[in-house]
Amino acid sequence: MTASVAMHLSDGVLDAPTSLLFGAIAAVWLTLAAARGRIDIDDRTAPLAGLLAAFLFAMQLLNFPVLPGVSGHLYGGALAAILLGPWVGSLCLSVVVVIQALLFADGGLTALGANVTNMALLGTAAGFVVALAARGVARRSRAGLLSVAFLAGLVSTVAASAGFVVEYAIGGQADVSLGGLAGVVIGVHAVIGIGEGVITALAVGAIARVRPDLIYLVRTSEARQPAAVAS
Amino acid sequence: MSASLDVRGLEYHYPDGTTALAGIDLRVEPGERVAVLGPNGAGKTTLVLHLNGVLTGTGRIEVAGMPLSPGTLREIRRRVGVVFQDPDDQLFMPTVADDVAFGPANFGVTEPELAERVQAALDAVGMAGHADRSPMHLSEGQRRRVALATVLASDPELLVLDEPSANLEPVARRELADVLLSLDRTLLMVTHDLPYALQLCPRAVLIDNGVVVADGPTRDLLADADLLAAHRIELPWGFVPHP
Amino acid sequence: MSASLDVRGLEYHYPDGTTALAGIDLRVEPGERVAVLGPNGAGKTTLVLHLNGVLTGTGRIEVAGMPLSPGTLREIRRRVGVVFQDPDDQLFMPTVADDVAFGPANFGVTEPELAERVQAALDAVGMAGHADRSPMHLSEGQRRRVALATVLASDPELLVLDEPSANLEPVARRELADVLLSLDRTLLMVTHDLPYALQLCPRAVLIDNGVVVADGPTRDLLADADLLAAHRIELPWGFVPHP
Amino acid sequence: MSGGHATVLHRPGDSPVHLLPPQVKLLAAFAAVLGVVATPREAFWAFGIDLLVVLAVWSVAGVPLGWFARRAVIETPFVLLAVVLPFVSGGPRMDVLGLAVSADGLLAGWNILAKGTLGVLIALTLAATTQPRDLVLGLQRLRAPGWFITIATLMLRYVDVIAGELRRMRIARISRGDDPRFLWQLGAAARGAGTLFLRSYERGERVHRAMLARGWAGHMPAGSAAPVGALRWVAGGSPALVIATVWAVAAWPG
Ligand SMILES: Nc1ncnc2c1ncn2[C@@H]1O[C@H](COP(=O)(O)OP(=O)(O)OP(=O)(O)O)[C@@H](O)[C@H]1O
Ligand SMILES: Nc1ncnc2c1ncn2[C@@H]1O[C@H](COP(=O)(O)OP(=O)(O)OP(=O)(O)O)[C@@H](O)[C@H]1O
Ligand SMILES: [Mg+2]
Ligand SMILES: [Mg+2]
Repeated sequence: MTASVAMHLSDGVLDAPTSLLFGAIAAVWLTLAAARGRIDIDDRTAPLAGLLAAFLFAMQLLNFPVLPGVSGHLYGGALAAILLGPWVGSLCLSVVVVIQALLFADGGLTALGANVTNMALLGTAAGFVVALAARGVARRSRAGLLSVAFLAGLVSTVAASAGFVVEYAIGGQADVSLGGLAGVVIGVHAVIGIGEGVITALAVGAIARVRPDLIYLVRTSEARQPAAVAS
Repeated sequence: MSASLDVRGLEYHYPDGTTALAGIDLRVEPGERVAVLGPNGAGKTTLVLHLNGVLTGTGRIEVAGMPLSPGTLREIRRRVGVVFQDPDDQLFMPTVADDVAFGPANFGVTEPELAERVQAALDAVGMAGHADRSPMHLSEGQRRRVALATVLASDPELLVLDEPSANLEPVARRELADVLLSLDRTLLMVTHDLPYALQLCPRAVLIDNGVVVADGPTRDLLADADLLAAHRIELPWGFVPHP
Repeated sequence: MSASLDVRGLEYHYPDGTTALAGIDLRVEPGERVAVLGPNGAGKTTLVLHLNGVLTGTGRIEVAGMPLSPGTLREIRRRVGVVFQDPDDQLFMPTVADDVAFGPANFGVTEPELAERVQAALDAVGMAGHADRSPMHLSEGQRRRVALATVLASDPELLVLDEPSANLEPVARRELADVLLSLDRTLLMVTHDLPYALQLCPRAVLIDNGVVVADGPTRDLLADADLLAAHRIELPWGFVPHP
Repeated sequence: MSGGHATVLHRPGDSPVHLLPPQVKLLAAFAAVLGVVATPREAFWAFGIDLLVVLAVWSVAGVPLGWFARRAVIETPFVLLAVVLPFVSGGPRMDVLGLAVSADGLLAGWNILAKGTLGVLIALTLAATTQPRDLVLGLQRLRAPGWFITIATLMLRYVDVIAGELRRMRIARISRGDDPRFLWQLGAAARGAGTLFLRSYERGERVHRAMLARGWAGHMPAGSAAPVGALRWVAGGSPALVIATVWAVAAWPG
C-alpha cells in the first residue's frame, strides 16, 4: 500500500542531479525489462498488463484513510510480479506510476525516475524474488499460494520504501539522521505492508480459483499452454 | 482458385478445461454464403474467434490460401471481418465515428477515403445520425448496428457475423439482409434465426459439441426433422418455408 | 382490484441529454401478458429499467397498487422480476447456482426451499448441468438462460423480460415460451420477434420516441401495415400468421 | 464502454492551453518542473515568480483557482514532512516562535513545500487541460517506447471497462434485493474486488480481441500528426522558458 511520502515522492525532496541519476537508472532497467519480457500484443500479456494497470489506477480513486490527512491505496508491485513476472510486471507498474503522476499529480514529475525505481523496479523485483523462492510452496496448495502472495506483498512494500532511504541518503535536501530515517520509514512500511500483503493474497486467491492460467508464478514452463496449469 | 476459408481438424479447450471445439472441418469457396447453425454452447462463437486468430487452438486454418500463422496474422485480419456476438465487446472508441474508422485506419486507409467509408458504413446500417455520440450511450440494437458498421467499413473479403440479427428491429433486420445480399463477399453467418438463414444463405453447416454434424443446402438441412431435433433446432412457430 | 402495473406520464432523460421517455402511460391488469414492441432506440429498455427503480424519471409508477418510492423499493423489487436485455447485466456471482440463489435468498427464502427453487429454475431453462460453472464462462445463449433462471427462481408477481429470445437456440426459445405460458403471472415482454409476441401475448403496446403510439390486441396491431411501417416494424420473411 | 474515458482530473474546455498539442504541453511541463526543482531554495523571490507564471497559465486556460485548490490536497503528506523536518534535522538550531528548530531543516521543509507545491500545480495544469488519451498520444509522438504506449492505451481503455463492470454488478445486485449499503463491507469488499477484477479482465480480454480483429497493432493510429509549427512550440513553451530564466538568474554564481 502506498500511503506515505516515501512512495510517491514529490518534487523538491531530492536534488536535481539525484533525480536525473535515478531517471537514468529507471530508463536502463526498463529497457532491459522490455527486451526480456516481451509485450506481445497477440497473447494475454498485453491485456493482463493493461487491466492490472487500470485496476491499480482505479483503486487509487478508492482511497481509504490510513492516518488523519493521509490515505492509502493498493500499490500492486507484488501482484504485478506474481501475475506478470518480474519483467512485464516492472513495465506495468512503471506505466501506472507515470500516468498517475501525469493525471493525478501523484508523485512529482522530476521524481519520476526515483518513483519508478522504487515501485516499478525494487518493489516488483523484491516481490518476485520472494515469490520465486517460495514457488514450491505456492504450487503445492491454495494456502501455500496465499501465504506466498501475502509475504511477497509485504516484502515488496518494504523494499520500495528502502529505495527511498537510499535516494534520500544520496540527494536528500535535509540533513537528518539516516539511521533514524531508515528506522521510521521501514518500520512504517512494515505495518503498511501487512495491508498490501492481505490485499495481494485475496486478489491472487480470487484469480487462482477461476483463471489459474493467468498467474505467471504457478504457470508451468510451457507458459503458452493454457490447459497445463497447476491450481 | 483456393478456397476462401479452409479449416482442418480445429480443436480448442478453454483455460478452465471446457472443450469447445473437438475437430472442426469446414471449407468455404469464394462468394459462398454459409449459415452456421447449432444449439447454445455448440462452439459456434469459439469457431468464429479462430477465423482471424484471436483464439488459437490446434489444427489448420487457411484464408484465401494463406495459412494462419503469426506472420500472416495481420494480413488475414485485414481480409476477415468479424462482427462479435456481443457489441459491447466490439465497440471501444469514444465516438461512433471513431469506432467505425478504427479498423480501416489501422489497415492504412487515409483521409479523405476514410471519411467516405465511415459515412457509407453508417448509412448502410442507418446510424449516420448518431456519428458523434458515444457507443456506450446507445440502445442495444443501435450498438449492434454500429458494430456491423465497424466491420463493413473495413470492406473485408470474408465477412463473419455472429448472430447479426439479434436485438435488431424488424426493418433494420431486413435492411441488413438487403445489404448482405448486395455485397459480393464470402459470408459466414452464425444464427439461431432459421428463416433468416434460409433467406440469406444457400448453404448451411450444423455444429454440435464442437464438431460439424451436417453440411449441405440450407433448404435440405431444414427439411430433415430428425437431424434438427437431435440438435435442438426446429423451425419457429408460424414459419412456412416458401416452396 | 388494483392494476398489476400502472405507469403515468413517465419521462426520462439520460445524463447526456438524450430524451428516452417522453411521457409513457401504461396500465397492465393482473394476469395479462403484454408485448412491448418498437424500433431500436424507442425507449423500451429505459422503460423496463424504471419498473423496479433502477432508473428514476419523473412521473408515477404503481405496482400492485403500491406507488414506487424509496420506501417501497425493496418490496417492489421483490414483486417485479426483470430479465435484462444483456445477461452480463444480470449475472455476477462465482457460480451459476449461487447466482440463481441470490435473489430468493435476499428475499428471505431459506433452505431447503432455496435449493429446490434453484433446481427448478435451472431445470426450466435446461441449465441444471452447469450449476457449478462460472456464469462468465458460458456461451451467450447459455448466459441468457441462466439470467432467466435467476428471475424465475424469485417467482415474482410481475415478470418483465427484455428480448428474452435473443441468442436462444430454437428449442430453448420454444421451451421458454412453454414455461412462460405455464406460469400464471403478469408478463411484460419487450421483443423484436413478432411471431413470438403473437404466440405469447394477447395484447401489445407499440412504443416509439419515448411514447406509447398504439395499444391493443396483438393480432390487430400486427395487421395494421401502415402503423407498423411508420414505426419500422414489419412481419418477418416467410411468416404467416395463423388464422 | 468508452464515453467518459477516465476523465478523472480533466476539465474540458477550448482555451488555447487546451488546444495546444499534447506533446508540447508534456515537454513544457517537464521543463518547467525541472526548472523549479533546480532553483536554489534560498532564492525565495524566484518561487514567487514561478507561481505567477502558473497563475497566468490558469487564467489563459480559464480554469478557476478553487478547482486547483481542491485537487492539490494530494500533497498533504508532503506538507506533513515539511513541518516535521525542521524538528528532526541536525545542524545549527535557531529559534522560531519560541521553538528550537534546525535552520537547515527549516530550509529543507520550505524547499519541499515550495517545489512540491509548484510541481503539483504544474502537473494539475497539464491534467486539467489534456484528455487522458491525448496525453498518451503526446507520449507516443514524443517517441515513448512501444510497450509503454500499448500498456497505457489499454489501461485507459480498461478504466472504462472496470467502471462499466462495476455499474453492471451494482444493477444486478440491487435488482435482486441486495442493499448496496452493505456491499463494500469487510469480506464482501474483498470478494467484490476479486470478482470485479476477473470480470473486468475477461471483458477486457474480449475487447482486446475485438481491437486485434480490426488490425490494432499496439497503438492508436496517431492520425495525421500535423507537424507543430515553431510558433506554437514557442507559445506553448513560453511559461517553461520564463521559469528556466528565473532559474538561470537565481543560480547565477555571485
Ligand atoms: N470463456 C469461456 N471459458 C470457458 N468455457 C467457455 C467460455 N466461453 C464459452 N465456453 C464454453 O465453450 C462451449 C462453446 O461455447 P461457444 O460460446 O462457442 O458456444 P456457441 O455455439 O457460440 O453458443 P451460443 O449459441 O449460446 O452463442 C460451451 O460449452 C461454453 O460453455
Ligand atoms: N446510457 C445512455 N445514455 C444516453 N442515452 C442513452 C443511453 N441508453 C440509451 N440511450 C438512448 O435512449 C434512447 C432509448 O434507448 P433504449 O435503450 O431504451 O432503447 P430500446 O427501445 O431498448 O432499443 P433497442 O430495441 O435497440 O434495445 C435511445 O435514443 C438511446 O440512444
Ligand atoms: Mg455464441
Ligand atoms: Mg433495449
